[in-house]
Amino acid sequence: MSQSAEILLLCPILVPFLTGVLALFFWNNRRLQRLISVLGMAATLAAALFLMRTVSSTGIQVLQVGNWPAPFGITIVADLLSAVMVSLAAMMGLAVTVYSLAGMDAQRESFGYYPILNVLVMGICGSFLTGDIFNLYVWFEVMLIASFCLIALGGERAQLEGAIKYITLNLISSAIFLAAVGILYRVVGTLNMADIAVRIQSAPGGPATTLSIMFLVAFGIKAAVFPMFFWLPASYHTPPAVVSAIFAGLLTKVGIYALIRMFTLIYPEGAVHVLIMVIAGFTLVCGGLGAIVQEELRRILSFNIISHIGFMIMGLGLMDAGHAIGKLALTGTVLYLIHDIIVKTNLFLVSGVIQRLQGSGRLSSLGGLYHARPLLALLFMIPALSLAGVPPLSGFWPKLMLVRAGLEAGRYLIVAAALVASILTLYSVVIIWEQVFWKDKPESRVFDRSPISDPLPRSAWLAYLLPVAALALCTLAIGFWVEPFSVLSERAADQLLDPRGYIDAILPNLTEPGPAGLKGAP
Amino acid sequence: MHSVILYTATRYMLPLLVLVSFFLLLRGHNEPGGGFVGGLVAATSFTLYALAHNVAKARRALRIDPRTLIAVGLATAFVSGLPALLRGEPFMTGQWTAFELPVLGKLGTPLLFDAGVYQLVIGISMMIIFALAEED
Amino acid sequence: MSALVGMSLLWVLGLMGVAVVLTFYRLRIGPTVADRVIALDLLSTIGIGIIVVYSIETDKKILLDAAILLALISFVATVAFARYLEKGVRR
Amino acid sequence: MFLINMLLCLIWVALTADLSPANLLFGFVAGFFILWMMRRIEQPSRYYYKAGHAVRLTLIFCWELIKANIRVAWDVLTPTHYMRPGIVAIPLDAKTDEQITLLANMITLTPGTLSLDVSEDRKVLYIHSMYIKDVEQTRREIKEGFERAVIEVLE
Amino acid sequence: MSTLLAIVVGVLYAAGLYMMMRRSIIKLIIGLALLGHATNLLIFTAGGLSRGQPAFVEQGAKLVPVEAIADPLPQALILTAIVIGFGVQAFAIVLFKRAYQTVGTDDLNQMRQTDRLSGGPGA
Amino acid sequence: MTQFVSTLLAIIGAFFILVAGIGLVRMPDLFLRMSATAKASTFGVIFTFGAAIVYFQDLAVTSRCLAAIIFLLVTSPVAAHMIGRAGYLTGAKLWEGTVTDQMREDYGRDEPPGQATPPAEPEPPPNDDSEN
Amino acid sequence: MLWAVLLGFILAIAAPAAHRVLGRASGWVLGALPAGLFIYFLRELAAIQGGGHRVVSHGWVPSLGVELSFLVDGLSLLFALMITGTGALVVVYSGRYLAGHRHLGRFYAYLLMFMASMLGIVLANNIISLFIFWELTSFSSYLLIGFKHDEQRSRQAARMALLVTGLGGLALMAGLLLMGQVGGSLELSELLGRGEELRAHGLYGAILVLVVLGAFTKSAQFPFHFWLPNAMEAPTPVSAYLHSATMVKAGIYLLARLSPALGGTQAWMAILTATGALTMVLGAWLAIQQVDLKRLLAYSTLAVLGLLTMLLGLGVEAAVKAAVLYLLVHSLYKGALFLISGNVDHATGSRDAGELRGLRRAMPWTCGAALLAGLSMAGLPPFFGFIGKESFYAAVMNAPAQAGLLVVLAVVSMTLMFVVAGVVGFRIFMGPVTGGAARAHEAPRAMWVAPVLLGLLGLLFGLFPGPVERGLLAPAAAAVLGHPDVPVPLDLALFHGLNWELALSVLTVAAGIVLYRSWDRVRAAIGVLERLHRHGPARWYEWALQALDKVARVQTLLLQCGSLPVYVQIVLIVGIVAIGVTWGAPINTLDLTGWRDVRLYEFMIVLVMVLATCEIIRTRSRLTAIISLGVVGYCIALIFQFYGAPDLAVTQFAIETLSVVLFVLVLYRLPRFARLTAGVRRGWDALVAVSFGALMTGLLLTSASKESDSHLSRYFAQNSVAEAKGHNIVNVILVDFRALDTLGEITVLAVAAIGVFALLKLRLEKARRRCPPNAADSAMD
Ligand code: NA
Ligand code: NA
Repeated sequence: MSQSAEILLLCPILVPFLTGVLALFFWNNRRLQRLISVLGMAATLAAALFLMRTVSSTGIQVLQVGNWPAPFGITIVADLLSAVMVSLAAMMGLAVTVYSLAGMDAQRESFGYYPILNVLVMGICGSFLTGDIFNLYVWFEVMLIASFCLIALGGERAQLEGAIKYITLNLISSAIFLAAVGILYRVVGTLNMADIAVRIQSAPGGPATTLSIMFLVAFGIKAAVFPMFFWLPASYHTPPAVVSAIFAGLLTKVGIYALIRMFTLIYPEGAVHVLIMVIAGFTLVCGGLGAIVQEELRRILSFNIISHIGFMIMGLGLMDAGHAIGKLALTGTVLYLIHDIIVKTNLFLVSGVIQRLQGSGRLSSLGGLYHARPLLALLFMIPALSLAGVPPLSGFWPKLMLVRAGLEAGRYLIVAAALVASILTLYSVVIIWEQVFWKDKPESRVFDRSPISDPLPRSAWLAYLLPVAALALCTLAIGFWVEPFSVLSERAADQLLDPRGYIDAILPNLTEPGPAGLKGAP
Repeated sequence: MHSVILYTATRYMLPLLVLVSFFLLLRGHNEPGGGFVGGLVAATSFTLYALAHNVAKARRALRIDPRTLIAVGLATAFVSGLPALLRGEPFMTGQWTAFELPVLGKLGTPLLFDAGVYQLVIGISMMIIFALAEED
Repeated sequence: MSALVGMSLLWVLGLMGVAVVLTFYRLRIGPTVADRVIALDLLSTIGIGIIVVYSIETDKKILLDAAILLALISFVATVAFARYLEKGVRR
Repeated sequence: MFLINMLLCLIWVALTADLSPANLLFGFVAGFFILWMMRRIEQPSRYYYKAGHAVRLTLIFCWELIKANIRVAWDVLTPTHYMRPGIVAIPLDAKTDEQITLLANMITLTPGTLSLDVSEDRKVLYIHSMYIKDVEQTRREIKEGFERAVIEVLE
Repeated sequence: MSTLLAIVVGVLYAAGLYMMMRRSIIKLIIGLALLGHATNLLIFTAGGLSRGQPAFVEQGAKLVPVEAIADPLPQALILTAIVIGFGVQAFAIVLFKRAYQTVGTDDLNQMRQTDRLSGGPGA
Repeated sequence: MTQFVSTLLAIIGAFFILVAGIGLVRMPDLFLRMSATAKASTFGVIFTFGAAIVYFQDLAVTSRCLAAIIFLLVTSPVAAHMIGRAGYLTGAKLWEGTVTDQMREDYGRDEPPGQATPPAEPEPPPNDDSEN
Repeated sequence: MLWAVLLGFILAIAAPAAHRVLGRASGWVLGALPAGLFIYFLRELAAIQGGGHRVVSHGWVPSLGVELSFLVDGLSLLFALMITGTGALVVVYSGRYLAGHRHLGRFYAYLLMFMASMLGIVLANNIISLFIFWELTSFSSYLLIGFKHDEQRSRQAARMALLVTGLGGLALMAGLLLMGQVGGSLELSELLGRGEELRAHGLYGAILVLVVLGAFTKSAQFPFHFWLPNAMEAPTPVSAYLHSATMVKAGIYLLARLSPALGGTQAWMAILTATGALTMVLGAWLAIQQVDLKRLLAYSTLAVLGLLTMLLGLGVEAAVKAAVLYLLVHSLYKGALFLISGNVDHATGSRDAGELRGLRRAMPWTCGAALLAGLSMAGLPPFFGFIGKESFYAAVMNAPAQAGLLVVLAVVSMTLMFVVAGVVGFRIFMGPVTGGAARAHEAPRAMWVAPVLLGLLGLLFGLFPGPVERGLLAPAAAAVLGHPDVPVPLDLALFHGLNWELALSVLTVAAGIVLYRSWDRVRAAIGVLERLHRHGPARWYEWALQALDKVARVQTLLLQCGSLPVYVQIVLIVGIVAIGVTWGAPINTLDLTGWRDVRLYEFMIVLVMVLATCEIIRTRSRLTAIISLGVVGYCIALIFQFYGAPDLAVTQFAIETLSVVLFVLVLYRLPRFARLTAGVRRGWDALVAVSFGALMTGLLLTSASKESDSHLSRYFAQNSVAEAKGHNIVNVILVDFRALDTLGEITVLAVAAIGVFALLKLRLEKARRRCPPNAADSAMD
């Protein structure tokens, strides 16, 4: 593999890192920090897209960091799923950074917002790219600590209350994950995920199964599935909207990514998939029900995040229903990931604009934006309808695949749950639409602060709308021009369903499982 | 409350502890120690100094702003991975000098990496502890 | 190393272990925080001793370093506690 | 300044257990670097190295240490307490911080006695002693034993 | 010893989690610390115990037989975990302190503002 | 031979450490506990370091052990002083057999030594612990 | 064909801009597109004269088998013509009706989008495409119903329509997918030929129910009919177009289209006929209760939708013919009548049929149109409605089952419809001028052209049914009957001789006249039904929503209760149950041999560690807890030291010390321990915690029995010095073998420190905080 490809593999991790460090150097120069961050994110995105192209054209890319051969050093590896996820992460990073130019207050900016944001993206990209399970833990922690900081940055009461719950539950998840890694090492004697996949076959039953459950619980908490999602609705609406936006788009997705990786590569079969399916069903319905009783913009969206996680892991749960169905389901999951990351981020960004315009996120005190801001209304409606799966927007296609896979697999209950969740999402979106856009703005009560009267400066409006519009365009593009995305997802699903390719790319010397192929030397 | 005894003892312990921390850093590749422990010992010594005297004096003793130390540490660790790229090897492949130094043995990029860790650990510990101690 | 020496060192370690338990007893009963802090201080001192004897017992001199390090830093915790206690009084 | 530097250099060499010239040089550079780092804290006071006094002090100290340890051990291990503890204020002749600190530490290190505090004006040292026959005698023992030796060494 | 340590790990987990289920914020912090200890010890125990055989190559030697040393990899993992845990815990401690100061109580059950449901979706 | 010397030193060290442990439990007040024990333990540890010096007979070990000993000799009395003072200030009770307390008037403590009734701690500041 | 569908969407996007440019003429100009399409479809119709069908396919998402393929046959063209024809008229009409409205541009956009989607439904050959267009009609209908969005009633009606049709849509999606799965294709042209397989398959029942659910919600069949009258909140052109002529017929279209594939079974017949008949009678009955013109028309539309469903359910050739015929009949007269009601509303500001009289003078053109349409609706010769009614009676009399009952119901319904026709087409225009009629004036030309045209068509087709029958209806009926290439002659005529149908017609007219004359009294007399209906499905919908809200609220309060301890506990219980259930390790796999090598001092250390842990839990002093925590940490470090990990030990010592300092520094600010929970709760918590701990112990013991595989360590032991130049293997792993971990780790530390710094130093200015009492609000910058 060429060196440029190797460098490319590390870019999504190292470029944000370097950007963060540079921003740290220029702690007192906000302007420069902004510039560096925007440029850094753009570079990350470029590298990520380039990486995706490389993976798409020449197959799985592998890098042995430090030139130590595969099971011994740390492997950085990009298959299509990883490349897609990294590209999306970089894209959201760029969108959010541009949005931050207007949507982030000066005080937070001068207390390390940009360095931390960059580190967050670094951690997320690292999680997507690593081929080593302990390294995955490390990237999780990088991401987590950055998210802890971002969620608490500013130190307002709601932020702190939310952060406590967020941190505590995520730390429990980390502890379980770490413990599972420790025992896994004992059981299979390796940390490289491909190597684990090979070796765990000779250590079935007993601890191996239990470990799969521990991973399920640990990643489940991070992915915010039923009944372990409490941290998410408790905290996502508390930081500035732009922070919620990147959280909404990416954090739970890392958990889902880990679940996918774990249960396609290491545990491709077993009873766990049934459990995942049950969890998916409850997640779909509970999240949806939660969404319709909230009355604050971002809280509604938070519950929708949970609900839609159900869709993604539903595909994972359907994986064991035969190859064709499994492929359709996983394709749906991958496409749903693509769609969901873009749409969720965008919705939170829009909610930030709304909040900025009207000074509140409560439905009861919002209104009239259909008249006042038709463009904003359109930019909300596109991701919102996509969220609800209205065809032919981006949310429809993966849902179609998943429902079809569920029907073909004969798992009608999960299909029912998915459909119920869809209608609940639609309901919640309709509520937002009616309250925020259609309804007239209620007379502000005497004791209410009046909405911010200062009109947005043009540059700020641009910084707000540019990323929002760009993401909305992506949604439309995926919706109307779904074929390339569908094919991409399908190829990713193919790679997931046949882990041999992944394993062979990482452990080329491994002719048969066992100690024979372990005599590697640098 | 001030204590002459602590104050005086600390004045003499600080250089010694920093020296030890240095020592731990440099020989960590061959014996127990390394950037983490070294950094932690140095951090402990400045913490002690802050407890015995006050944060302002400890800041002066450290000379470098913790935040800068963090940035430099991260940058050092990062830079240590780069030489490999020049030789067409993967990021972070260790590069070593041909000659050997006493104590250190061969010089190499992993040592540079560890030095970055060392600076960073001092930086973060002091950033946290100074900020906390200044709360009072 | 002769078996007798090895045996004796194990007994030495055992004695130190007993001292640890005794010290913990004081930590447990207090009565004041200062008592507990001395107990902690003593525990770390005994820890140093244990590490030294243990490194002799195993004939591994690199294990000694931990003892030296503990000697260097455990003091800081004690100072911190003392500062805390005094601060509480001054207010 | 140079002395401290040399001292640090020596400690370095001792720590690394390597007497080669290169290591000496490295130790010196390291020591210099550390001193440079510390430069701003305060000016080091002058050093007078009085070897004889120091040896004497060390001997006194060691003797006291052993003697007192055994005495305390006896008291600890036997069922009855022979103690007559109390807190005594000792007026100080020692002036510099170093003298006071060294004195206080030595008192503390000899079991049975414990330096509790130095008054704000640095004129009085409060010690806790386990065996007080007579307050004045306790004072005298300290002043004529440790304090004189300490002052002589660190003058 | 592994059996004993396994039990200790269990005790640490139980104690840490019990503390985390208290309503007091300090107990929560302490619980988190115990949880970290438990996990580290768990990895250590799981990694296999070998008494008095540190993972070093003798000076002058080129290599060491793997049977003669404790497994170094779990140690490296734990070291990483300890340090990460320290960073996270330091942040958590300060955050919880700020939360206590801002909210004015250390009772976690009184910190449910962000989960409160109020009113319905406007009809 | 050196092994036996070293073992002997270790035994002496362990003996003093044990004494310190027993003293900590047996001694009736904070200051006596400190006087009797913290130093005994330092003394004991110094012996064990001596044992190591004798056992390994290695320049590196010797120099490090000496450095540690010197360091202990500096830190342990300072630590004792800090805790002692803090203990006194937070109102640790003096044993009833205490003959004199010349710090009392200077530090404004009101109860005479050896009185059994006073509370274990002074009025705790709002953020202090309640002790059992 | 693709462009025929897509043009509508493109024009929809351009419509707001076009409206801005064109101003008042926009209606005429934009109406040209549907008109042009109408002509285009007429030409298509000519192409399939004498039978035949055509499939046009364009690739879209080949990987999913989704194509933009279109099926052109009699049925789809019948609908396409109705859609474009009425569409053109309605667009032109709207241009005047909403002239000056600030959002007229958007209105055009929605209307054109709807039209295009509707065309998509009726033309689609791919069932996924069909579904996509289906949903788009629901959505555009939502926007159109809620067009007057500042009124809450509009918003509610829009939401109701969307939720009901959305629910049906999802069912339809499942049904269509199942059908595709069973039939092995997503193309209608294929599926229609596989009716046998479909009907024989075990999933037929599910498919039928799901598809029918979709169709019924869209076509407002009982019990989903309630959204339609409420949808009358929409501007009148919308009601005319969507809610009478086209969208509500989408369900009918679907049933007609799928009847070759799914129809003909007992279940199909029972469900469709029963529901259709019920809807028909109910709609007609409720219609004459109304005084609001639009609601009157809406309920009568329900009746017709029921009628059509019933006919399709019967499935016999006569019924299909009647259905196809009545479809067209209804579109013509009902579209006209809606537009007329719009004119009246526009002119008088009122739609109260009970009050308005005598409009004929003020609004001659409208009145004329109303007479034409009303007569057709009343089923009087020589209007097209008469032929439709005759044909309907014929079909019902030939029903395969329950013919007698159906005839009675049909006559009753038709009689009631006669009354409606009388009220809307006659009553309000005749008699003395009353109420708002005094202010009335004739509507502008653009607004009376459409109804007049439609009314005239009704007359024209009545007089000369031949061309329309041969050209349009016969191919359509053929398509419904499953042989699109063989047209089915309908044999339409005004007079077939003296037969039962005629008799029933006479009966209908007679009864209708009687009823019409006593409309006011009848209304009062049968008010009981209206009152009963108030507790009907609309109320069920409300109940359902309320129940949903309640359930959602309860589950959210239960799960998202806000108490962190509860959250922790739930997560733990999940973990315990999940791990415990799958563990299933028999107790004898536990490796308990690890006792033997315990040394005394090790035991002491471990003992102290356990005791210190207990002390942490037991103590009520913060400092004691911190000290004990330090003890635990130091003891762990000692264990590391004993078992060959000096690096770990030193790090643990150093970190533990720093942590203690940290705790102590923070402690100033923290409160003392308080015991806040009751004893029972503590016991339960302890049980949970101990269970988890026991599981971890067990897991450790189970895995400890495994022989560990040390191939990684072997590699490290061999290469540490040789390749990585370091003797301390652990350190070499950290800075070389696994340096990337360490890079991540120091990043964690750096961020943690920055976070701590920011937490301690950053105090947001008070002035920038907004709405402090509210958590969510104060979170925004
Ligand atoms: Na964590
Ligand atoms: Na998320």
